[in-house]
Amino acid sequence: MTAERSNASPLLEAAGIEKSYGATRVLRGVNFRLQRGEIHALLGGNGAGKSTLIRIVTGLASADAGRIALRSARDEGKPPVIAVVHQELALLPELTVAENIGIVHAPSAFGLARRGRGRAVAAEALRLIDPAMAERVLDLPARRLSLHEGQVVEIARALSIGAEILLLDEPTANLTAGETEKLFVLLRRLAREKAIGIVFVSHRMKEIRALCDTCSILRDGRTVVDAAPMMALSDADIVSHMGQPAHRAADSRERTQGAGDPAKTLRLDGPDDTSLDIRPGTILGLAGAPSGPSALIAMLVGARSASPWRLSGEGIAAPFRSPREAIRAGVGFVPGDRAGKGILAQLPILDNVVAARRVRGSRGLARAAEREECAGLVSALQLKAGSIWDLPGTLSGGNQQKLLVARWLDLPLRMVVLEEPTRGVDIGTKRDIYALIRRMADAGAIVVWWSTENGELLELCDAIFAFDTDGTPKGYLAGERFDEDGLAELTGMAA
Amino acid sequence: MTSSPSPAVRSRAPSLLQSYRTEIAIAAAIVALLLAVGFFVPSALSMGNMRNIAQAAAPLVIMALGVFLVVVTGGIDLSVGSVFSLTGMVTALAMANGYGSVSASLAGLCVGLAFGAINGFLVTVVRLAPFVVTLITFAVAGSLAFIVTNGRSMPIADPNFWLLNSGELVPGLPNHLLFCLVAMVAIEFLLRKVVVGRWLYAVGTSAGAARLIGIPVQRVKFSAYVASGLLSSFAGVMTVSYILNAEATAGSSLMLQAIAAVVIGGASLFGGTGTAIGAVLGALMITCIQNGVNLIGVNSFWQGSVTGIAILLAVLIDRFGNSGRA
Amino acid sequence: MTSSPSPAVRSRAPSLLQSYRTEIAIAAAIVALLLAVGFFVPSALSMGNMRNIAQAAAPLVIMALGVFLVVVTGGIDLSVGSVFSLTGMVTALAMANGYGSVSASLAGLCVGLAFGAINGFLVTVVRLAPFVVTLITFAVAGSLAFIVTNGRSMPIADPNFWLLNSGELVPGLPNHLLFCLVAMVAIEFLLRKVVVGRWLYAVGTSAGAARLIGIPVQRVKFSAYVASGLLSSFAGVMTVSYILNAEATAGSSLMLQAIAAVVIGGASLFGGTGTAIGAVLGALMITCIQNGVNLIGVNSFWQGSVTGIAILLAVLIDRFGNSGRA
Amino acid sequence: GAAEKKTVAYIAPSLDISYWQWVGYGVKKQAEALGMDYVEYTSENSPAKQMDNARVAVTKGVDAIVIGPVSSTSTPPLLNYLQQENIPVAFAGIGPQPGLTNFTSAVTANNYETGKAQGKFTCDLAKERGGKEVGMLSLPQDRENAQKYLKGAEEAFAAEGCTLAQMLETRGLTVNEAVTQANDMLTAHPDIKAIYGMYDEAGTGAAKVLATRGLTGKVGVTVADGSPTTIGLLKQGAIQGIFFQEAVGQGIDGTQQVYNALTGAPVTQNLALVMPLVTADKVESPEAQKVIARVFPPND
Ligand SMILES: Nc1ncnc2c1ncn2[C@@H]1O[C@H](COP(=O)(O)OP(=O)(O)OP(=O)(O)O)[C@@H](O)[C@H]1O
Ligand SMILES: Nc1ncnc2c1ncn2[C@@H]1O[C@H](COP(=O)(O)OP(=O)(O)OP(=O)(O)O)[C@@H](O)[C@H]1O
Ligand SMILES: [Mg+2]
Ligand SMILES: [Mg+2]
Repeated sequence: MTAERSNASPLLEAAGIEKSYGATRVLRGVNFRLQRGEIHALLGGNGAGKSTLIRIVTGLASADAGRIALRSARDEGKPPVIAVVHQELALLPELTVAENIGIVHAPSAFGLARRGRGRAVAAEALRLIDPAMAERVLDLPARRLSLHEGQVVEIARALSIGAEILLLDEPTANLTAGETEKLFVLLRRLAREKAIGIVFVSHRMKEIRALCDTCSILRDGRTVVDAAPMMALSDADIVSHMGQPAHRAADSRERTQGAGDPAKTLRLDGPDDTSLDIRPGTILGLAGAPSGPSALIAMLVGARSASPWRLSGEGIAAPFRSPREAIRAGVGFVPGDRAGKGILAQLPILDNVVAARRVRGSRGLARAAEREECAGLVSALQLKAGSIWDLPGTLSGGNQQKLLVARWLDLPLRMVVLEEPTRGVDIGTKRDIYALIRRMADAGAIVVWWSTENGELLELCDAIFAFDTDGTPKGYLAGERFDEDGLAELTGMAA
Repeated sequence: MTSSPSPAVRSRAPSLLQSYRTEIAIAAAIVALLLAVGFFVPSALSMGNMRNIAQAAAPLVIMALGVFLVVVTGGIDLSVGSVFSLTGMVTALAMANGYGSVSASLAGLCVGLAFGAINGFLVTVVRLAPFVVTLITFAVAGSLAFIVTNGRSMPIADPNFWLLNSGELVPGLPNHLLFCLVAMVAIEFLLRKVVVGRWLYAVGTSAGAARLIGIPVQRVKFSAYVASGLLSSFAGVMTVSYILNAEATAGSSLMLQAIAAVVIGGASLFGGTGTAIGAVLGALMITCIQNGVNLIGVNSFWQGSVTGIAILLAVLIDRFGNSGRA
Repeated sequence: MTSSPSPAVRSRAPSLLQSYRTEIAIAAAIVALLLAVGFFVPSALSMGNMRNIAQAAAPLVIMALGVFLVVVTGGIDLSVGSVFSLTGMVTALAMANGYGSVSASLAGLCVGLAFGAINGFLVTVVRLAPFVVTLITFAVAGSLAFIVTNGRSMPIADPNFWLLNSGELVPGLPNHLLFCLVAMVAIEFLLRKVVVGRWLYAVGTSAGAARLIGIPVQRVKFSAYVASGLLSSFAGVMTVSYILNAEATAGSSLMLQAIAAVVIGGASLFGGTGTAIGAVLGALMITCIQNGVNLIGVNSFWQGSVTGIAILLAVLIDRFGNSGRA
Repeated sequence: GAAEKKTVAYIAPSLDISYWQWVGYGVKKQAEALGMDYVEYTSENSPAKQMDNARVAVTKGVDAIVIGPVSSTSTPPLLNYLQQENIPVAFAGIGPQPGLTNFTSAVTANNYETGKAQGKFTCDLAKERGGKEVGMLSLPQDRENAQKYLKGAEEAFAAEGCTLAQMLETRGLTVNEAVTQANDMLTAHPDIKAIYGMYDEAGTGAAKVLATRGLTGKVGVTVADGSPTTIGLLKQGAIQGIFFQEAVGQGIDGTQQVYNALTGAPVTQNLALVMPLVTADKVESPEAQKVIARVFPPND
């Protein structure tokens, strides 16, 4: 089977691709081949050049050198239809979800926008991944979607085109485990039945193993592994090809109920008489589909004042009316929607990183010392950038994520709220971020950490609070009761 | 895509009332304004005055529609007033040189076509900021309006030319009203039901995302500028056909009014929102305020203040009568 | 922390040449323009003409700085020209009523403070669109400028008032130049080195993200409008001190010029970009073009065209001389 | 030396109004006749811009200035500066601030007297048409000439027993605006029997509206200034009388005065030109044609 595929002419063949942005050489000779019917993992550390390669294949960026050949297997002589899910969402905020999907099916510029049909196509495509969501969001403007819903819509749109090549740049980063599983079933079927070629980018080793047949690895803009069968590579091999430190077992850490000052304990009251006390130093995981955790988080960080949740404790009198009040009270926040709510795109890395420190410290002047401060923070996270004066838009997705985490590092905080802080972060750095999260907790902060990867929560948290897919709180697991199946059952999704 | 037969999609199209909330609020504000003026000057509500308003509003309505098409893409067109003036001059000059009214009008429309294309070219190909580009063409077209006749105003001799504005292709409906209605309906239809129309919104709401999903962003923008140029030219021809006289300064107050109409009509200058009907209502509101101020006989020094306050009240009605957008 | 040594991220500030590429391109365009004019009219390069340019540019520079502060936050201020006129009228009226020049000037500045605060309030608290809000205050302030003196222009009798504009607090440097320099340096410093300045950019680049990192978005916006009002008032006081006469129409052409200066200076009307120096250079460029056109003696009908082409050339120099932004 | 060509600069308050263009034409023609060069500047209704223009003119080395000032009160610092630079100045259209003497000449129209005469004539038209309500389409009332016209007209109306039903001003001075204004005015005051147009476009707009409403001749129209368009309307009977203001003539006379000052010939400091009334029956007369030649440039 494998032999047969490699003999056929590939759907997509890129050879010797080079690309520079100014003085930065991003791709230095990348080779890549995609066969029909295969699911091909494209791997590499943050900033290795994966997204750049995808942009070049789809014609959004032009290569400085190299050759790209596209051959359709269905219709000789015509280029194959390509569908892409880009790493950052490409939704049209003021258009409805139905239109966002329907618009790519537009017949021609002056054809009628057949909304009825667009809507039907959209509904059908969404149902493949999340039938419940389909009904709810179809007529909402895309700006009202959560990041998670937006991601589902993007994937649905890509699938609905009926393309021969699917390029998926970290499509699962915003999905729950359940949705990921559904997507995988779908992708496998597409590859098998329709002989579609799929390129899959992810930093989650488990997913890659579960889905992909073939694997190519980029490292600093070069192909270091070219279309090797997945079987042939161990996890350790992959990590070392990516140029990342070998996987270290997490330092064993006793799960505590928080080591900090008990007088600073915070109390959380929620719907259905839910209530919990959180001691300083606790890492509290929030598990489950986003709707439940997001309402709680919005209250914690002062983004929304109307909420079924209430926070109380020493020094916290009333609900925060704004994020500013929350930050003043010592609550830090890494939002999940990094492009929309996290990054200040037109300000240099420097301002992005020290922004919270300026507010916390009531700084009046942008001092020169901030530069060293910023440089220190970004190197602690292995952030790959030329200079702290670069704009965040020039960073790769994972590096943008690191920038948001850097904002809150080493600040004396009472609580830090993290929405998927490792989203899109490469395998090596993920462990660094875990260590940093622990460091924050050890310094006496309460860490509230929402993640759709139950595995990482189980590994690091002192306690986990689970929500089901409807967003209702389902229960609290203290350290001793941790187990994957229990959590999966509570959240209503496979781990 | 899948084998399972798809169950019928429940079509929950929003009711007109929901889709056009802002527009309804503005319309209500206009009616309130008319009634308030009518309270002081009963003739404000006469048929004759409605005709006055329609006649005065027509060119602004047409121009606002053009500006709206550009604003929806996230651009701006400051050149419309100058293009309006230059078109009038060119049309009148052509007639003075013996051309018939049809070819003269076409020559006038070429002004809009040319300036629209220049605007579009500089914005999409040379990639200059729309504000700067259309400021430049505003200055150039405005200056050409003086140059073509050396500053003289041009009377129009063709005795039938007024028919373009005031004749009745549809009996009972003067042409200027007909043109406004047709332009409004056509553009609203284009924007809602035709693919390019949706593309205009797509480009304005996020040019980056639009590009990623394969919309020809630059071509869409270019078309918007051309349409805006053509519509202001059309307004120019329509106006000289009414006035039968072309002046180089004819459009000088119209640029700000047209943009204001679009913004009052609910569009954001950041692009991606608004409706053609809103722009039309915005233009109507501006005209009605001016009409009301004149009828009541507000001292001219106070007119600016009264107009300002009236616009403020209107947008407050929209803002608070319209909790959905709050 | 990890075994692989991470490549250091540079923290050295970029050189001035890099940070101010656009500004340098505009400055180059201005110099080119001056030399071109000087080629035809040698006196264009005389000290006397430099003084003319400085005197003519001063109010526009101050206003452009104010407008820039608003534009950086993603807003717009159309009211500056009217505030400028009204300030002059109020100041002159106060003096005519026997107030000293200091208290009269302060009364003038209160106009800017009040209108800036109204703009800021309507934008940040009532949440109306900046374009609509400042269009309203543009109309209201413009109308008040007529109302306060019933349309009469006001001569100023105080024989020493001119010192505010043309005296020399720093010997050898006329005050209008001093004020421009101080305002430019202070605002550029504010924007680069003061946290509030960085917040102005942050609010303009993404109000949502700015809010989440604890930036008081609405207060920052409010301050920008107040600053803009104050600066246009200051320009108004400075101008009447030069002309010793206040006119209700004095600022009517300044609004578009101030916004144009900001945009030519490299700022985007979508907010988040640009520099104070750029805005100042934009204002200088506009003034130099007008000066050049007058010196060469371009026929007044052609002035718009020549000005437009000159601006186009200038932005093209910026656009193509500056490949980094391409 | 004496052979060196002199330059005269014309500073207009704004050049988008034909009146000020025609003054410029007069300056230019007379400059040519006198062997002088001509340059023109516009002040965009801003006294600061006007001052800048004066300074640019000095930089450029002009020898004399003819100016239509933005306002009378804007003139003192300007005159001080030009006196210091020793440059003769003539005013056209609008005079300097009363009380000043440091200028060469002021060639103006007597707006107050014209207002009075036009007011009386307009009122007579109304009475002939069986009413006593008159309407007025005015220049912006922040202009001094507009205020003087209005004062004269109001006195005439009072004396002749007419009432000014409404006065409306336009900012842009375009026919289009005047049409809207005239429409609104007639809607609010249908009993108006005569309209006082303070400038050409006002009269043109009023005539247009009356034609549309079938009221041509039934409502009288008078206009000040005079232009080819209004003369045409006068001949058609759409306008009943024009009070000509000699725009070109003011330019010619102003230029002559500064030339006299440069050459040491005698000058007249105050030249207040009358604005003669011309009616349809007299428009072809030689006297009228002579006046018209000093109003606007020939159509060449
Ligand atoms: N417009 C740009 N200007 C300058 N540098 C850029 C630009 N776009 C990308 N880069 C650089 O190119 C490199 C590769 O980026 P790319 O987004 O392809 O990485 P990636 O492999 O997708 O990483 P990630 O896993 O974090 O998404 C990064 O170092 C990035 O900083
Ligand atoms: N703005 C809207 N949002 C959501 N639904 C809409 C909207 N406009 C129309 N619809 C609904 O979409 C359905 C079809 O609309 P439309 O007539 O525009 O499509 P169509 O061109 O007929 O497509 P087709 O013929 O392929 O079904 C209708 O049921 C209509 O109510
Ligand atoms: Mg990437
Ligand atoms: Mg249909």
